[in-house]
Amino acid sequence: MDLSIDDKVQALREEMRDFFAKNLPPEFARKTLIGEKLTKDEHKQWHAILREKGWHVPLWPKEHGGPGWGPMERLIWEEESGMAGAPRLNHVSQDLLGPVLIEFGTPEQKAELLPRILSSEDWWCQGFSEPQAGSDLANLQMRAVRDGDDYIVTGTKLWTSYAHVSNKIFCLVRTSTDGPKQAGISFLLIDMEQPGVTVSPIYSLGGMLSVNEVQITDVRVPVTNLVGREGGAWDITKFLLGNERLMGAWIGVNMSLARQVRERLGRVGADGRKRSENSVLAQRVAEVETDLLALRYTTYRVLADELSGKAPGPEVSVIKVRGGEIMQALSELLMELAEIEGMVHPLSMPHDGVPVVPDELEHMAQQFFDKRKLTIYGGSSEIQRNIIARRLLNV
Amino acid sequence: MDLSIDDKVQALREEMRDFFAKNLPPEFARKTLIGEKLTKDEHKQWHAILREKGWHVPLWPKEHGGPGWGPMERLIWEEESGMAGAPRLNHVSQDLLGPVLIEFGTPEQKAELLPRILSSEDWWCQGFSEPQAGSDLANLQMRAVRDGDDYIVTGTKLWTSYAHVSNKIFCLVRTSTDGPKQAGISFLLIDMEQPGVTVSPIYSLGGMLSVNEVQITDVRVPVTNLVGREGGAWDITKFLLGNERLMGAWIGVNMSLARQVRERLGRVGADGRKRSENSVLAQRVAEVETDLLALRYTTYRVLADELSGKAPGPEVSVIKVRGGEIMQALSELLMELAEIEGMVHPLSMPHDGVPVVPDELEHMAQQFFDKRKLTIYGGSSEIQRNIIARRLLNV
Amino acid sequence: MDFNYDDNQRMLFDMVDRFLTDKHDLAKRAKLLTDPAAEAALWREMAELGLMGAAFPEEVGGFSTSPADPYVVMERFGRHLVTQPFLYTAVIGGRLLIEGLSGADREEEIGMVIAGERQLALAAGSAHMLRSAEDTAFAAVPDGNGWKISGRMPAVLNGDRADKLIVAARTAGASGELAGVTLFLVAADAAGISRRNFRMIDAQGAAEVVLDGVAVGAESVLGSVDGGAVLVETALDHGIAATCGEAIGSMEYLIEATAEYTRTREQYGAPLAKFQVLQHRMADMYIQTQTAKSMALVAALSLDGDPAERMRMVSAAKAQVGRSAKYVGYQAVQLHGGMGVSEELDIGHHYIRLNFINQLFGDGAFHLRRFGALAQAA
Amino acid sequence: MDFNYDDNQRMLFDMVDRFLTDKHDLAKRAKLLTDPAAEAALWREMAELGLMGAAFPEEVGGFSTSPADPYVVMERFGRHLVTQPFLYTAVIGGRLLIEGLSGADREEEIGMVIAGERQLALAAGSAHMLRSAEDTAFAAVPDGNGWKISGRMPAVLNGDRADKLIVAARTAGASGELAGVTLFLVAADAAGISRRNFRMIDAQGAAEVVLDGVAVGAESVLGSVDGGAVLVETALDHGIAATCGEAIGSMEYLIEATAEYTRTREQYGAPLAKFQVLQHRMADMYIQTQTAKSMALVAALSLDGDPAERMRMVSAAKAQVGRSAKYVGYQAVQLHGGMGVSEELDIGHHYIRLNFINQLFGDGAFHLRRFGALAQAA
Repeated sequence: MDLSIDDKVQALREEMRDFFAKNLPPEFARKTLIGEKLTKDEHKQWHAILREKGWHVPLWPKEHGGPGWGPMERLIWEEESGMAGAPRLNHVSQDLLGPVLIEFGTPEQKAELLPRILSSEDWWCQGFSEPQAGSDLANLQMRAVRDGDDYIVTGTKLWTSYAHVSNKIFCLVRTSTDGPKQAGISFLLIDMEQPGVTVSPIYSLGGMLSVNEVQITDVRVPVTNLVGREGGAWDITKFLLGNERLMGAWIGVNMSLARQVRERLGRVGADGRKRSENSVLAQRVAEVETDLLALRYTTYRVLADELSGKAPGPEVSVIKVRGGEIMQALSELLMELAEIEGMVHPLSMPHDGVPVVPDELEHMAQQFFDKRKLTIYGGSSEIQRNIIARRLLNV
Repeated sequence: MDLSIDDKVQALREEMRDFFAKNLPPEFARKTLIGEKLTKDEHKQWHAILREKGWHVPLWPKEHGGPGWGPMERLIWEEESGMAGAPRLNHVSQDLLGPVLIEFGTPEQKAELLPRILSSEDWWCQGFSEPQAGSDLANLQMRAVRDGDDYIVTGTKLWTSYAHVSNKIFCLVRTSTDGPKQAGISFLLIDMEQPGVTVSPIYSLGGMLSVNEVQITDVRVPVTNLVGREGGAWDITKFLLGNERLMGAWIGVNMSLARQVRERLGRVGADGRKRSENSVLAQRVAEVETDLLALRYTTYRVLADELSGKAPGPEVSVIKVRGGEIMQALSELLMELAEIEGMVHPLSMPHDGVPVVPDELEHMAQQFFDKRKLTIYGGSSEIQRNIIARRLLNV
Repeated sequence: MDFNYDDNQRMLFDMVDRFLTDKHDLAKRAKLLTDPAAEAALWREMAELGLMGAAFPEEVGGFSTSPADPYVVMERFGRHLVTQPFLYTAVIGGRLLIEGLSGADREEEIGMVIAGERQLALAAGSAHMLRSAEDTAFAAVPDGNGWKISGRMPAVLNGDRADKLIVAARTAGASGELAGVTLFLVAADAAGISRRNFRMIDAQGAAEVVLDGVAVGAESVLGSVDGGAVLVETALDHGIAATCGEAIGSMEYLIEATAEYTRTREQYGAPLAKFQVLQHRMADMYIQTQTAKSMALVAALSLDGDPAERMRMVSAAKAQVGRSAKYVGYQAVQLHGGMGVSEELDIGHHYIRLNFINQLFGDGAFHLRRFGALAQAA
Repeated sequence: MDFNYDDNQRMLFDMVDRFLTDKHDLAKRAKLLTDPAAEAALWREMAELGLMGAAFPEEVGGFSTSPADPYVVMERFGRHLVTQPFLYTAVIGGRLLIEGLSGADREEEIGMVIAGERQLALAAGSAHMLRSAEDTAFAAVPDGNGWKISGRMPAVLNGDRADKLIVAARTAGASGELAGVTLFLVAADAAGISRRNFRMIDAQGAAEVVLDGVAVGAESVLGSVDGGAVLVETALDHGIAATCGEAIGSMEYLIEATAEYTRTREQYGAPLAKFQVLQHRMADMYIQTQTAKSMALVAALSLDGDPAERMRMVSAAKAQVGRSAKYVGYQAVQLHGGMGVSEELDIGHHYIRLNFINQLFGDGAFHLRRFGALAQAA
């Protein structure tokens, strides 16, 4: 047993810290840390800065323009970029679709689409969930009917993040209703900038626009837009989800929130006393901090096991469940520590001079309520517990 | 809406307080409050004192020797006797079997058996659970096969409280295997002082003897010992359980524990400071106290509804679940407040002069661990939640 | 002992419920939030209905016969997700008028509230959630026969709509002391007052309120000079009991809505209601709600009794209700899945309001501390 | 980074596991509790196996190569529900000998422990659960070249079997101060010491220890005069890390046993394991255990690092493990139903020990306070 981190990895960590300190525009970090959204333009600026360094597609191998990092380096990146408040870039394109195309794409797809992600020209969103298929993808309804060299696609995707800023969407579609339900599902790339594709925003609690409904009606999609074979979406989906298995811990973001919580605990509260002297509050903070430490080391432990060749167990579900719960607890503490100033509605605030409440507090409540989704989406906490139990019980 | 208590009931409460103050031997109260068991002789002494007052069978109507109390008076009795530390007398005979015999017994059964309970000559125990039938009574195995004017009874009862101090047992037995499983179950009275009946103690956590296994092998029981009709146990059981529906709150005992907790919180702890200055601990205590207040008023609310003729809802399950949880929390607090002195094993303590730890602390840990059963027996917390959900969902 | 609404309360309940069923739903609520005129109209309608009178006993012109009557109103407000400031204007503001004024002044001021022609807001405290007045951000100094008040509060609840502010200002002693706080009834548009309006996360209105040497006369004092903090304590306890009612109404609605949703929504080939984990979650929502409800009713019924007992019961209720509200809201959202976190459904709005209520008037930790201190002293 | 046992630890693990599988079960454990001779014999066997050496590095005669080695031993002890005082004698006592002695003394004393011929007990603190030495109940006054020690502790863990006591006595300063506590290594049968033996609720032995002017020489001081409390702090951290291992072993066993029980026990016509509520309960037991285990391993691996970091990690682990242990134990009993609360099954005994561990060496509140203070200072 050994807690030390490889020298090379440690050096990379230092390099990242140094890079963020020198190159991350403070305004971008500020916005990211308090939960304000960056504009698409700002995202593109940051993309360009990262591209210069070669860190714009952190999950990609070198031959396709990525840094060629292993799992440990990626985890360090997750920690450091989260801690620094680096905006999470066009995540669906870079972390989800990119690796899928590299693994399953045709030479033509790779040649055409990867550069467009690298250049930030394409912004992809992911069309998985549907009104009648939330956690249970087997119930998928979006149809893709073969017609010559095209599919004709009709259906509705729900809870689609980033659809309002994306120009393309990859969808799970039903290409067959025969045989086992999963076998009829295919993975299809669809251009959103065409008639028949409608995006309607869904506002989440606190008025944040982060998800959408995407309606697709009689849209022709060339068969060449199929990734993998027809009916082969299941394996691709597993691969795609596997790629962010350890990301459910939200380690870096959680560490940055915890730092803010600890810092605010040290300040003077409404009753004129240092908040850290309130031992009930101090205990709650310490409890979440220790939870986060445990989560962080669980992530390292799973990763170390993985690197040493052990088959992954249900620990990934542990990480997903705890990562969401801890982020909810931290954002609640931040909101509570801000007392009444943390409870304002950011969309209603006057901006006519001196702000009513300090900038960094304006989004506290919105952030807290927005994070409510963490234990619901991407496989709810209930689903994760089913998975764990199935492994424990072999039922 | 009205919080006030009827003058007559309030007067009875005062009378009870006064009676306990004057007549309850302090040694009995001390033992009861710290969880030490009274001897059978001591129980009989207390029975005699209560009999003189006419309060020895609090649930019975006047014509059978009881005080003829209504539900509100009984609840007050529960509170006051619990608060005073009055030993709970031969509960199974008086509160469970007595009312059953009064409602369902033959004239002969009443004439023979009720006086023997009133005189404390008979101590009954209740044979419901079996090794393969815990929460699920339909799976009952104890057979009673008709042979002339007798049944021949064979089977095993488990978790039988008081069996080691009882001379009689009433059992649910299977008299038929035809038809629906519940229909073949009968309610039978069995003398334990005969060959074929074996009682084996089961020690619960912390070394307390409170339950037993009762094996019955080829024991002849006269058919006249049947209560109600053959196969009619289901209704009797429902009646019997209904009689203590509100007792699952353990209101009086919980109030007495809460008083002890609050009192100990005011003392000086191992670190030389008043424990109440430890705000984390103080908050835990206040939280259980408010939980208990809410439980108490929920009990009153259910009772008031009942008295006004409303059909009982799943609130009774709420009371059972919370009553057990609160008693566990209170006994844990008592144990923790006693620090290391609360963690000794009472059966191992030397009694050769000055006690190693103060008397009232010796049983703290044993009491805490013994109370672990509260959320398991008499319909586990899981069963209670099933019941609540069924009512909410009509599933 | 009786926990059923009496005849008056039953009538009040039916009246409010009928009105809200008729005039209020999620879509209308959303419209109100962007339309001050519609909000004002609805308020007048409610006043015409006689609603405000539920917060005032007959001797001051209302029709309340029990201190629990506002609980009944707010319980329905909670169920229907109403954002109208009955709480701030009639319950808390009204209580301060009842206790702080007398004679013709009282009659007039209360009359305005009952007529729906006056909105009130309590500007007490500093950055906390309207917990007490001891650390108020305002200070008043004598000025001739009157006073001059200065100070700033970042968020005065209902400060945006208030015609009059009840300002708690320190007139003696040090911050944190109960004595030395005086209440002033001040016109919201008085010279020297500036306000900037916004909404809290629960959609209810608020304003930053700045007083810069606002001159008020001696007649504007509510209650006695230096004796205002105790009045605030009483008024907030009335507010808390009513808000507990609101939370109970909201929680009972969430349980029904969640039961209904899980009965109809299918996943993996079965209605969600068939999954035992979700069944038990709903059972726990019910357990939490029922026990909190008992405590909330007791708090409402203790309002006109012994003050120490009132405070003890109100704090016990607030802590319980807050904890239960957070749990029930969280699970209602969780069981609704994606729909629960969308603004399109009312579920999420209830969740937000319940979390807001948990913080409002002091959170669980604050009230358990108050309860514990009273218990330890007893 | 590597969280797998290294080769040495793997051998140690196998050795302990084989021995215990062979020599220990619930029935044998019950017998040991009433048979001191059998207990002593088992202890000697364990020493002959070389077990004690796991707590001592090579340079003092042991074979430990990592500070986490005692964790490995205790993890197996936890799984097999062993009550033998490896923790008090070898881990805590041993650490105090390592740090508090030098030269031939150290060699001899440690040699006795490794040989299984010495049992140790730490008599520090007062009524708390061996949390620290600052408020020790003993005081020592200079007496010629030596000291005279007096005081009483109601329960010294392993005090019943100890041949030597390590007594923490105040020699300067006031109760609660870190400085001014001195450690003395005293023969348990020295004149002026009286003991009364009993067992704690977890079945492990203890004794009331009374010292009445016990005279000891200057050579009996461990470490420096007035500098003992810091040594105790270090030794207890080693003890905590090892105990966290014990808890993890116990919890992992409970999860396996509960899974097995629910797979076989039928109720309402189906194995308990088919009920989703129980499935999720087990999933939560697993979540709690896995996260606590990560923290426990980190604590064990931090023992020989920077003291502030060691304390931070040990406190984080203790708080986590205690909370998880209570949850896992509670649910294991609950899912075993009546059998869970019977002394006949090992489940309940694990539950008792896990609750004891939660209190031992300071409970979660104590360690979160220590963790928080270090975090706030950093």
